[in-house]
Amino acid sequence: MISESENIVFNLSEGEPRFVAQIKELGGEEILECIQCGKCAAVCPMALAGFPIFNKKLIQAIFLGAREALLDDSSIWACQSCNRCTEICPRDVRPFEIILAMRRVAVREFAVPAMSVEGLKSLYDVGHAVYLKDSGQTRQKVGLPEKPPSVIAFPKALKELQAILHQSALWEIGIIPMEGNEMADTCEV
Amino acid sequence: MPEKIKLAYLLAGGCAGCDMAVVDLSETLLDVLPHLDIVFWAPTVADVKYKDLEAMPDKSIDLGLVSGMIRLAEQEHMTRVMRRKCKALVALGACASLGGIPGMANMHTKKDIFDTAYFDTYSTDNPEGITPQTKCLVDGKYELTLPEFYENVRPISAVVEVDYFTGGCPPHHSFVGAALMAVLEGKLPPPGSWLTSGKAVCDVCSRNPGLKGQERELIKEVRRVVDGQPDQEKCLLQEGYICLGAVTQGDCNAQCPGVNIPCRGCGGPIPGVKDFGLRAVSAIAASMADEKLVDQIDCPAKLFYRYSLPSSILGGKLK
Amino acid sequence: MSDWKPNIIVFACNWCTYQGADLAGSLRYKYPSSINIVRVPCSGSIEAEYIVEALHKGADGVLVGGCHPGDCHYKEGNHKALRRFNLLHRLLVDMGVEPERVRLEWISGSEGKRFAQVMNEFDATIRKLGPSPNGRNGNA
Amino acid sequence: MVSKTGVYVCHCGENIAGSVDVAKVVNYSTTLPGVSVSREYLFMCSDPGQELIRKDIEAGIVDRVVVAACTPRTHEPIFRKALEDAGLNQYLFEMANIRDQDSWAHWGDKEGATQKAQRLIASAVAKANLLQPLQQRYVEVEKSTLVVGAGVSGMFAALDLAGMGYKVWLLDRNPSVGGNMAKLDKTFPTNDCSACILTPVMVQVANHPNIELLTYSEVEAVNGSIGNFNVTVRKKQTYIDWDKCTGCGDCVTACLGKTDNEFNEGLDSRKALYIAFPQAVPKRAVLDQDSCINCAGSHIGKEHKINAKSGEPMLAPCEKVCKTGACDRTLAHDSGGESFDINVGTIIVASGYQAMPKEPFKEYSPDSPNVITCMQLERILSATGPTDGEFHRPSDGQKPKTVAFISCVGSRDKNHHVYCSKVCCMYMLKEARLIKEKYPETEVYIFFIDVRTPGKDFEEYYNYCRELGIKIVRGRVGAVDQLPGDGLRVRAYDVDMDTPVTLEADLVALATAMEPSAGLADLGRKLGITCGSEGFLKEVHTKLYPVETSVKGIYIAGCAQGPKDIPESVSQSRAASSAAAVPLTAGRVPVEPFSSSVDQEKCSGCGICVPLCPYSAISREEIDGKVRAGIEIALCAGCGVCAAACPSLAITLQGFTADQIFAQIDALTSVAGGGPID
Amino acid sequence: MKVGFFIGCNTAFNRPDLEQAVRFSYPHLGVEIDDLEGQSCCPSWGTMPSVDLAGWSAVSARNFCLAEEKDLDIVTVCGSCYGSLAETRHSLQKDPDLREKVNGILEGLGRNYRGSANVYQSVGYLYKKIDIDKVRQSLKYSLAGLKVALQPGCHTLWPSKIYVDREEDSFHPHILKDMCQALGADVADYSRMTDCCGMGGMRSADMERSFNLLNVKLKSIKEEADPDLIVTGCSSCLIQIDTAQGQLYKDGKIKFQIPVLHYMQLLALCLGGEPEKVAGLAKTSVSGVINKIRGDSNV
Repeated sequence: MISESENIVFNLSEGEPRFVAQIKELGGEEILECIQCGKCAAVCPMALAGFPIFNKKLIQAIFLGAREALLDDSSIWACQSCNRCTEICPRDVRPFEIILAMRRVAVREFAVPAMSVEGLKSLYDVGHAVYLKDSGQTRQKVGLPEKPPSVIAFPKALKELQAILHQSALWEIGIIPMEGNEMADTCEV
Repeated sequence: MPEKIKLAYLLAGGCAGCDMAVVDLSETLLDVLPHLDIVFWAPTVADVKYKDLEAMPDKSIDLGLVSGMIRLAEQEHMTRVMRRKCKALVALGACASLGGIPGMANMHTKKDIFDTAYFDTYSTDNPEGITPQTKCLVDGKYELTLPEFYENVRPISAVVEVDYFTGGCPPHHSFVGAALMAVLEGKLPPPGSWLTSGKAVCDVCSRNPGLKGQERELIKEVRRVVDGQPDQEKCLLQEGYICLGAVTQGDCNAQCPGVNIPCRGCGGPIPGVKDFGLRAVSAIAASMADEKLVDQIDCPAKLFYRYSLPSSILGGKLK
Repeated sequence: MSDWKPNIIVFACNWCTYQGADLAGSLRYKYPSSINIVRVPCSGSIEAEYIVEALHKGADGVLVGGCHPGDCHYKEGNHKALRRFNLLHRLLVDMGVEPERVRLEWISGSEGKRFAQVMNEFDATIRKLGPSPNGRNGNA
Repeated sequence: MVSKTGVYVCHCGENIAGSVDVAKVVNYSTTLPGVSVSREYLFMCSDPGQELIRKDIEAGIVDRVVVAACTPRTHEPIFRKALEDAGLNQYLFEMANIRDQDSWAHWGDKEGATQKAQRLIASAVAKANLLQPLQQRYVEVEKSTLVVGAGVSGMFAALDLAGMGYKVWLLDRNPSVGGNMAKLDKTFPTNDCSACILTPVMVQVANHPNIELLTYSEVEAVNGSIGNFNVTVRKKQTYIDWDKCTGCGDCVTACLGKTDNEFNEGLDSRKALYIAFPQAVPKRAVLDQDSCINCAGSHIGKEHKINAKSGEPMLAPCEKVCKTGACDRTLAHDSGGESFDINVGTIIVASGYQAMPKEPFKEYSPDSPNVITCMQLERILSATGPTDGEFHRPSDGQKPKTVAFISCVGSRDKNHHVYCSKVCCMYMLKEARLIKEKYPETEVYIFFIDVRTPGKDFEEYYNYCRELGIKIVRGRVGAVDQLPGDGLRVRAYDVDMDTPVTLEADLVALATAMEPSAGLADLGRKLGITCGSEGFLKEVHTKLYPVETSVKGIYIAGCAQGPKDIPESVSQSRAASSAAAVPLTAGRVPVEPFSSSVDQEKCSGCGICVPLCPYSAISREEIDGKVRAGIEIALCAGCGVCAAACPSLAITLQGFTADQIFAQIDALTSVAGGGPID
Repeated sequence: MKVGFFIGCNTAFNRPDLEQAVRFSYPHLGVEIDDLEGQSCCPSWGTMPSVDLAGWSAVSARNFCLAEEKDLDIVTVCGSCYGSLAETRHSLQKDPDLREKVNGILEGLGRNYRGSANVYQSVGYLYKKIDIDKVRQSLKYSLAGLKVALQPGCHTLWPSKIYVDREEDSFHPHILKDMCQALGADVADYSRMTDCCGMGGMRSADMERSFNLLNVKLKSIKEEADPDLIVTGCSSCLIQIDTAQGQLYKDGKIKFQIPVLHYMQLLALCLGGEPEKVAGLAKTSVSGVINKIRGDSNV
């Protein structure tokens, strides 16, 4: 099914029948409009860089219910979100949204690369997905204050952000430790 | 001419304008009076008490006229008594037939009305918050009663079976006379009918473009009388003054349009029409030259139901 | 109230909306069975009385369906319908009728899918509003 | 009089019975007021089904008929005929649509569908109880037809009808007949030369005594109905007297104004004064005012300037060379052309299609001159085209070494047209084949989504193309990049190889969608027929009435109805001509008696109805000194706008009276969850 | 004119010289900068967008609220921030249920998303809101004699319908081109201008594949345009092209390194900004280019 997987033959009868419905619920509403024309794949950076799964193939694999195989592969996290597929899709499938939906499935299954968990954790802890510890020096070097005027410099704002995250699906899923969320302790990644 | 017929007249919840219209018959009254034996006319003209009417045998009166609408329990009671005593009962005028101007109160709840009347107006001084009650004890021993104030205004047909309807606010005296003559001469249509010509105001209106050999056109703008002086010659509706003459019975001889006032519908709907206001909508909206114009008609409910809100299909504002 | 089903009357012009309803059926688009169609030649033939009578007799919602502006089989009947509808709608709102209960839609004979969509939407709206207060289920 | 209404419930096989409890519905029907009998049958429209109705009528059990089945739009006539046959007025009939609007729409909700069927039947019965007999009317049919569009479809339709002896007006907005087919080089699957097979047909229509050509003309307005359509035609201004013009072309040669040549899809230019194309019929010159430069200061409708030296009038070059006097710029020409009315009994719309331009497809670098549409390529390949049939690419006139075709450009595309344009696969193969046969060294690639070749001899054609070495890649092209120089890089994803692919091409041809020709919706509006969601004209029924429209007497043919190839267009045009000939041959056609009438006793003469009638059927009448409305039945189309507006309830629309509708409302609201409510 | 400056993680912590470039050049062109104190991550694609739509939109909406409360629009130099913010804005506009849900979340914070603030990318904002002649006239130095190749960045282009400052033809963008020409640069076309640089999720997931993807693009730039400088419209592209070239060079995959700057940095330089502040953190050698700009007193 997926070139890097061990199973060469995909048994169609093992497909997960509710998979398409789940993807639709998680934001991939237009998936059934896809006719597998391949236009998105022609310009997809993931396809061009040689990742085994990318928009067109992901959609077909979802059609066939290849849930496990998809969860075993981390290509979707290499998507650049460039949205060129969404721009050119003749069926308005918005393939990038399908990738996001698949990521949301993966997050719920904890099938997430460490890098991405770190990003989430960093978002929760400091309010920025990307944060470099020694950035203060860099900033001073170009004549800027140590901290940018963001959540970094305003602890109250960080609390606000965390309050939002507490009300998001991130809390229920518990993929990262969050203040007051017991679930996360038992689900250490 | 038949021999004398017995006549009773009840003013229910109206303003006595209809009574005046009968009195205004003037000379015609002279023709009619000799044939009438007025046994009851309360509370306005004759010194007869309600109990006197109650005491009369059922169906002993040939003709009963009721003007005004039903708002109080007393009015309902007396209307029912009239029905029992009279062989034929006529709803006289817009209030009795359709609910009339007082019927516009159906846009408001009883509570709203009491609040306005007994609390909210500047001139009201009511620190104890007294409102009319059906019973009250004076000095702790005298029990007084007042008729109940109903939630809604109703035409008399809502409480009794009415044999004949007439419109008008008030009915034009000549028309009242003609109606009485018709009764006297026994030239009556089947019960339930309107004792009217059945034709619209336009039929008798000198402004009707058709009478001048002109075609009616779609209405191109909406105007209000306060905005200017209508051209005496031209059809008011055509000029954009929302005249309800086309939808209203014209036993008035088109008096209002004759003095530059658009018809407001007191004559009542053409017989057979289910609902005056809706017919007005069906007819007039379609005649607008474009769909935006209808938005310029102010408060359609109060315009189209000025005289007939209680007898509309919905009966009044849904509360 | 869970077993309550709305009763909705749709006055559909013969040339567009009625055809659209036929098409929705033949393409097997689903919509609730609360929708009852009365066929009329043209939306311009729909009297204000029809709509209010339906509400009065117990319909929980009334929809008028005509051809798209410019597409009327009788040239401009739908414009007449629109004028009548606009004024009636204002009148009904003044009279306390919930504005969502009465709706006008242009649905062409080729819009089977849209017919079903509009009906689904309208049914959902009416369900949200609950039984009509001025009809058979109410107190008037 | 109490009516005796019979209710006949159809199973429609499983179509109704699968979702509606028919037995329950039949039982319920007998409880309705006025119903004398209720029966069910497997197929009520079949002869035995109709026989049930006829027998009941003949036995006197029934004097009103309600059939609960499918839609009256297709089946009402069948049942009316049954009533008529049994001696009952055919308008004492009403249908309850419990299939299209019930069982099909509520499949799986048997309880809901059954209850709804009961409501719909109650509604139909309530109306039926109040029905009155009506008399059918007939109109005489004008024995002529207007064919709109003179492409291959329109021409064949015209020839057929003319051959039957009917007068045909053949109208086209272009100066010449021929349509899109005249632009094609060869035609699949036989590779006939398009001009070779089309030109004789063009000549035939021009010479046929029963056909009158109305080229360079447009339909301005259509009034009336089947049998008597009154069509206002506007002949656009040609500025050349066509009675005098011989089509010699001298003026064209002399003309100095230039603009894009639409016949060559903008690949080259034509003169302001032009003849549409060399084989044009009629071969007449047209002056396109927009690109005329008014040589020698010679403006249309103005006297010539006088040469100060010679004292002679200064003629424009076109006037100088015209030997017949057809070109006279001093005449006052009405720029709007000339309008006139024609009367016809039937109309055929064969207004064709247009190929989408390349501009909307930005991802394919339409700014490059070497990215062209397949229609443009058709002109490049054609011997009458801008390159005289030499295979040159537009940017530099070099012969392309590598050509890439891209399929489904604008088709199967929700941003443009969701439908499949049906002919692109074949025309791409054809163009590829023409290139490959003539220039075998050229590399030709076709990028497809799916190859669709469902036609007679089409698959063989496809196989042959593959044998020629045309390379077929399954995968929609995602981008065309412009390379330095005039080259192009085509980027696709080869679905079968499971890999992205690129191709450096000299020429890229886009198989752009066939779309409704410009102004089709407007034309439809004038005719009163609707366009489907895809923008093409809509037939009454895809399978049974494929050439009929919702307006009786107007038929459609060819690509006005949807994408088609030439064989299919011609077949359909000949079907349309046959359908259009039926009323002409019958000489008279029945029309529904659903018109409005005025009760002048009730009329108050307010005149509200008069301006509302779109057909001017209502007029003022004077009766005993009073004004009253009167309706001219022949003009009334039965829309009911007047009846709905009449303040005095004096106007009634037969067949849809207010009493009948109120009865329906009553029935629909008093039957709730399956039974009458208390 | 005043605008909220959305800095973004990469700019704040990795390339603050770019932040300085904005802080220097915007006021020079009459645009006052508001810091939107307390702004957070946009949030970037790999975080909340990959978890759920409502949470993503709520974080994003909070950032918009900071601007709305001051009646400002937002400007960002980062393509990812621009894309993430614009996408949620689009969703919140067209989906009232989502908006209700998001406002439900924000209610507890005493905030309410109204939808009045727009988001612009830094170059697009100047293009749409500032007269291009004003830019020309404000220059202290020009790029005359410099040949540049452009990297507008995917997120400034697609999906075009969600952006207020979108290109007319997103496959052949011209905003960055026009803006560079306004600085006097000679803009050289190359066929892979709209190709992805390989930054973002791909670089995190597999750096080698990410760099190889960039390599294809770099070769197209070198062979077809051979510019003195690459100009980006996006901070992520800036970081990727700036840092990856060193690695690719070290690995022997390329034989050249082309200086890279974000457009805002170039603009700041042309307006007289101090090179150490506004372009002091470049990995590729930009000193030659800067000397050329500042050396010629050709304005």
